Amino acid sequence: MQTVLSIAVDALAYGMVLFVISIGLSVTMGLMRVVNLAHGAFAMIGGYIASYAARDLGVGYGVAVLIAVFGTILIAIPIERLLYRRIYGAPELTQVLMTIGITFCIIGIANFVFGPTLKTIPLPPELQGSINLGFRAVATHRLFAILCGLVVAGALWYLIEKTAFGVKLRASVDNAAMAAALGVRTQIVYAVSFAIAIGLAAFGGVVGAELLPVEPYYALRYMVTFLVVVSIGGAGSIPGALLACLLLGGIDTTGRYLMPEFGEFFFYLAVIAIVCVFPRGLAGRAK
Amino acid sequence: MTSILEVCNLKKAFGGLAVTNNVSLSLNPGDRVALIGPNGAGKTTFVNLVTGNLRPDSGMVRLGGETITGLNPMRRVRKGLVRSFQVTRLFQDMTPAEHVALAILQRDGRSTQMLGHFSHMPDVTAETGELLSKLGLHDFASSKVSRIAYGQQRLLEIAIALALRPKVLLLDEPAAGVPQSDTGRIEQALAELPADLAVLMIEHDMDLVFRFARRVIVLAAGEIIFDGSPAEVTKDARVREAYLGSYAYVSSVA
Amino acid sequence: DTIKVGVIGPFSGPFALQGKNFKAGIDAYMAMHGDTVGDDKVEIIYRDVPAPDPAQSKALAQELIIKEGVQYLTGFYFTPDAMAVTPLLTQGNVPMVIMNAATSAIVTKSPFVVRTSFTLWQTSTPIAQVARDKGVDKVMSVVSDYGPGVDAENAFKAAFTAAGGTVVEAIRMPLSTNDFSPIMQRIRDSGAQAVFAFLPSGPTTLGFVKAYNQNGLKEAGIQFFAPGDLTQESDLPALGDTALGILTTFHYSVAHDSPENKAFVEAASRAIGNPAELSFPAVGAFDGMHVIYKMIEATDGEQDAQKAVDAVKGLAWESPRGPVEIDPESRHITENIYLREVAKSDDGTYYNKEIQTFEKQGDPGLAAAN
Amino acid sequence: MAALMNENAIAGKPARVRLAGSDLLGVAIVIAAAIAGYFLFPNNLALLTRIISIALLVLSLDLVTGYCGVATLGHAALYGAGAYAAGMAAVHFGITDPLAMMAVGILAGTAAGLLSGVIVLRAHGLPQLVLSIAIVHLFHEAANKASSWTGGSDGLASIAPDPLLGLFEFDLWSRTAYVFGVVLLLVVLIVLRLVVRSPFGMLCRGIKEDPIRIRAMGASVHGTIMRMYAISGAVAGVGGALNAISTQVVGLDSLSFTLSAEALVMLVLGGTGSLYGALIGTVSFLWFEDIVSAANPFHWLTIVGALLILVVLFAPRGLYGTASAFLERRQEARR
Amino acid sequence: MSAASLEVENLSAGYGPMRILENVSFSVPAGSRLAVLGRNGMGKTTLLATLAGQTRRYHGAIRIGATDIANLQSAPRAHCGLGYVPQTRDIFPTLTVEENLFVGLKGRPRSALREAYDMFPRLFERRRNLGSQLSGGEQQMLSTARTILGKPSVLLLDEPLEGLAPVICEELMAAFSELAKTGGVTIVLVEQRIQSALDFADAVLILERGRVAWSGTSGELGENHQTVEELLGVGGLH
Ligand SMILES: Nc1ncnc2c1ncn2[C@@H]1O[C@H](COP(=O)(O)OP(=O)(O)OP(=O)(O)O)[C@@H](O)[C@H]1O
Ligand SMILES: Nc1ncnc2c1ncn2[C@@H]1O[C@H](COP(=O)(O)OP(=O)(O)OP(=O)(O)O)[C@@H](O)[C@H]1O
Ligand SMILES: [Mg+2]
Ligand SMILES: [Mg+2]
Repeated sequence: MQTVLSIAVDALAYGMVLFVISIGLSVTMGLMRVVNLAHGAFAMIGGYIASYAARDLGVGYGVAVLIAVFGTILIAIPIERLLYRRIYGAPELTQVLMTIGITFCIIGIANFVFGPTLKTIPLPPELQGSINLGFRAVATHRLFAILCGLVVAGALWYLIEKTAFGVKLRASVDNAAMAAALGVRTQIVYAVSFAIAIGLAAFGGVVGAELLPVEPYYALRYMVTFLVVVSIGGAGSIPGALLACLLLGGIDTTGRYLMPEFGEFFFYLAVIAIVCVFPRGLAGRAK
Repeated sequence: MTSILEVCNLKKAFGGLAVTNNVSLSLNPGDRVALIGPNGAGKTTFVNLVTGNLRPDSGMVRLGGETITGLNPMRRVRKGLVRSFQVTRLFQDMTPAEHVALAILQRDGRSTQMLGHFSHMPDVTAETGELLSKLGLHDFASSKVSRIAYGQQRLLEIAIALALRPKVLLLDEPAAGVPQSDTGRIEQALAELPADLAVLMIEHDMDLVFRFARRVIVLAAGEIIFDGSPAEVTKDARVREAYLGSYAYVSSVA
Repeated sequence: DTIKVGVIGPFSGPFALQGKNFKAGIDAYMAMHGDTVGDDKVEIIYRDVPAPDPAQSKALAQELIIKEGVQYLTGFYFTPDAMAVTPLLTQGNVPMVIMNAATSAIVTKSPFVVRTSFTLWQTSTPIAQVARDKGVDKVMSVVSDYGPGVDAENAFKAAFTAAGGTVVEAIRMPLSTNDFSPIMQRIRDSGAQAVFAFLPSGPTTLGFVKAYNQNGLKEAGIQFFAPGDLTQESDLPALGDTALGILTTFHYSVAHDSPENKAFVEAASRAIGNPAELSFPAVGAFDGMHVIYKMIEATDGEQDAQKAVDAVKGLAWESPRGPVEIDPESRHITENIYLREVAKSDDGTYYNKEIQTFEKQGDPGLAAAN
Repeated sequence: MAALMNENAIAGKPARVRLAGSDLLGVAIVIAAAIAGYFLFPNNLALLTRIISIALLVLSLDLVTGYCGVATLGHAALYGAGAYAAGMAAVHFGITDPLAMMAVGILAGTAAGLLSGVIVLRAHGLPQLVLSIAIVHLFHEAANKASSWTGGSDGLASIAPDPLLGLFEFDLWSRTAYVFGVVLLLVVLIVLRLVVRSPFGMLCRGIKEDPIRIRAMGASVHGTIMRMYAISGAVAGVGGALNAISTQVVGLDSLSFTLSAEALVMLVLGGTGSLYGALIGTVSFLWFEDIVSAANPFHWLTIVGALLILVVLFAPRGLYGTASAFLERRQEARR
Repeated sequence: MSAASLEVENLSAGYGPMRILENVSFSVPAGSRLAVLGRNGMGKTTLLATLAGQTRRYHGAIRIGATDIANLQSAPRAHCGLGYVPQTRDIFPTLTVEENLFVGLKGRPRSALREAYDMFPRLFERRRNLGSQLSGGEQQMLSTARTILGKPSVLLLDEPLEGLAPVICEELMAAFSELAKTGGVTIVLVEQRIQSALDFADAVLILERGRVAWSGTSGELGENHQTVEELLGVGGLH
């Protein structure tokens, strides 16, 4: 029993961290229909900025998070205007090529500027250490990540499903020309959603840095993880992504506990099984 | 005469909405039937159920005496049950000639042949040319579909269906988007169909319906409310109210 | 004449840090000893294999030999990359000096292979004795599931069992593991008094060490033993306090106290730019260059692989890591292995403090394989 | 008479000549390039052989992605299967004749292709992509685990192929390997040209655009794609076996996600849906990579990234795709 | 929106390098109705799409009232009072019916959705369904309703009767007439059924290969059987 509980706690924590980091990608992929393989690169930029702010400028954790989110958005704006704007609505493979190119460039630049070593983001005292749940200890920052995940999920769901902006965004994605003909300023809608997605990436990069540490290769190292999580959930679906993260987190954690040597098999077999049962992802948007 | 297509008690509901509600009908070889009815009455759904693109909740479909309810769309096509689409589904990067040739090759079971090119197969090119000419698409035979107007694409849809040499042909609004000047071509193509082919056509263009059909079926809210001759249908009060409006009046004075 | 030396290593991609250390070691050596040997000028040509890719490595080696006309091949961070090149050596008449790749068997693949780094067997064997000395009877072994991990596990198991302990459980985790909490739980449940771990340096090490602390294993008194890859100097700033007290055995600590090392660290730090990035591959490269210089000397700049290799068999010198010697039999380096503990210096930086020396360690791996 | 004219216009007499002509031209260019490569870069034949081997992988990927519209990031599974099968045949079963190793590679590639096909066809779009990723990871893990057979992460070494046809040694300069590779590539290319122009190829292109339409024509989408996957597997198997024979080592990288992704990048770079695009993409990517990584082994990734971005901006349909579209438009304008 | 005329001068446009429209000029006074006729592929859709800002325009002026909108993009044109119902309907497939309509509101209060539902009760029944789940005719209704909700002063209709039941067609034509007469909306209608078009419009424009081949009042065209025969390929109107 204790083991089960313990696994459950680990799974929840791991799943939520995955969620926080990859949900921005769900927005770009599912709602903007851009296969943004550079998502991890932006998360990494967020991590670097936060690390720099907290370590070298000595600001507090909260401020560092804010600087990271807005700093990353600021960096992303010209990239959106010059590059991403050209691939909205382009074939997926073209998007793959462009965003991989962007990822390579960002990796190279990060390597050059920050060097190849790991960068950490010092946690505030409140988030350091562990909390004892009685049957075991859990790192405080993981509970914090769980909380962040829930808040982000709720806010994003509301924004996309319930607000006028959300409707316009989804309309623009379905058919940009028609949305424009109906008076939707699609470029602005796209730019704003892109900024939101990038902000989320940066936020995830910072909050998740304890688990996925920041280094130049971050951008590619976790690309598959993000892609898998988002696609299994059904791109564009917030509840789907949440469910997928918890499910995959659970499978991964259980697999690693029960038979770590076959962890990878476990995980990918489960992925295949899930996709076979839900070929559009857990909560895929109908086309 | 034994019926070629038989549909018994077909039912389909989306959520709570019964879109096809216990529909039964049968077509005989050589039939020319128009299926009309208000928007959202379930006509397209009916066709989808018959062709296997949708799974019925209950009911049965028989083709030439053989039950095909469990077959997938592909197998039904191979057995001679062919449809056209209400909204064109064409390959934007291919030419009309390629579309038709592909259909012909598939019909003859040669589409998985891995050698040769259709342009080197005289029988295929001849038949392709003939079909395209019949539908007035000859001039566009080798332009990409993305470059030809919608009306022409509609004609191509029909050409593909015909190339498959069906036993039963289900046409979903074949004339939608085809200008009046060209509906003649469709009519002509339909008129030249083999006499033993059964055709069921969904259409909102009443002029076409009345020129084409020898039997009219009216579907409303998922149920057949009328099945009879074209002459009678204009007189049916329910049909007039639900669907035809003043059309019946206009055409009877015209 | 110009003598060209081809270096194959990971200079970009996930292991760029290690490649950077290669270059730092080479640059340091050449800064200290000049770029000429006798009348010959030494020129270094770098080729990048970002991740293990034997085909690419072989193609590059071939290009270096045939097109660039290199007389020496060196570098090689990964075992498969080195293995792929060994068949070329005889035909190309080129010796190969391995600066890192740590699987024992490589030296047997060609008589022209010399290694100046270490093997996992070499570094993981002594820690078993250390664990026994600390009174540990039951250990759980946790390694990454790839060549070096498997070597580390086997070496430790062999030595620990030989010393009378039991390895209660040995698990191999996929390289891609990010979340180590479940593993920590496993370790707790196994009832072991200590954990022996091997992971490649970088993000996974950080995650593992953090998980060890945060899941309360440290508090529970479960000790942590590992070969030195786990506390590689370049990772120490990120590991921070969590690494304090971890015991590792390794052939080199940047903090090794000797004049040779002081000079090396100074030169290598200058070469690498950021001293915090300096770690063990640099010393492998530094000594590798030493061997190559000796080879050039012995052959007088002529291309003669046999003569070159023969000349360094039994070569002994004082390396920054301590006294070393090329074993004439295996052509692998014999060196001291040190027990180290992660400590915090007065200026707040972390370092590997050497607390015990196991002298003149050869490679037990080759013997184990036979 | 009218019927005859029709026929000509459809079949397009000039078009027919042009097609056949362009095919001959294409093959001739490949041969010329291969010969030029041999004499211009005699010291780089290992690299060129590697390019050919990867080109076979990219061609094979083009078959399913470019012609059938199957999104996959796991195609290296097929390539690696070919490489490992050929390698293991040599190391464990003493099958060291290069042609026999090649045959083993082709068989294994085909088998891996069929297996991947069965799994990948269970979904579409992104989930399909994920399935393919899962497959390549499973293959990778399996090869890692079965280290007594595959050498695990140390790689399968000591593959020692016999001289080709009993005459030509695989030498340091890779001359034999290169010529062997060129011949294989040409054979594969000619066969594939025939296949993609055939009715079967047309069917595949149709599937790529609209599978529902194809079903409504009575053709089997799955059956067709499975066939293509088998062919694709065979081609990838050729590439993998060539890799095993020429480098004499097989590493886990040949079964990796990275290689799969790189192959996709090369394909898109060249242009999907035309075999020449695959060739041009591979050659230009690997050649460019070789040059910049030699020029600056430390920061070349940035330059490659920039190249990819530039290609998307200025040649959105890939190098070959954009060039041929441009030529087509010029031709149209002239008419 | 107040009433506004539509004036087009020397408009040339096409797709990429493919020129389809050549020097098209016409004007529609505020509140009046123009029918655009022509055979298949003659450029009717291209004309409307160009007015709506969706194809490439080479040169020419487009004025709504006194404002030249030719250099504006689609969205600002919509805000200048242009409403466009495309031939392909262009429903947002992943949005519900209600959300589809919402996009057309152009900032009007949500309560205005009632207008659409009053016009097409069928849409009200299906308001929670996704756009992709609608029947062909329902999509047509939705497309028209969505544009009308934005209260355009110039309305471009590309075969709006396509796929609709005869009863609905009648009602819809009546509704369009009503919009023009009482709302002062200027309407440009592309329609295949010539008779319906003539009954509805004040003026007619016939396109032939992208050029204006004939223009005049619908009365004139009704008399002129030869032109109809020649340009539209249809004999005997009733
Ligand atoms: N997948 C679905 N989910 C929910 N409702 C659906 C679905 N498909 C169709 N419907 C509904 O079923 C009804 C019948 O649709 P169908 O397409 O059969 O109508 P139709 O008779 O062809 O109409 P039209 O003449 O307008 O084409 C419509 O109201 C439609 O909204
Ligand atoms: N996207 C496109 N790209 C290139 N050419 C096109 C495109 N769309 C249409 N065309 C061409 O433009 C011409 C005019 O087409 P358009 O759709 O405007 O005709 P239309 O008069 O509306 O015809 P219909 O009665 O069929 O609706 C046609 O010859 C067509 O081939
Ligand atoms: Mg319908
Ligand atoms: Mg049109």
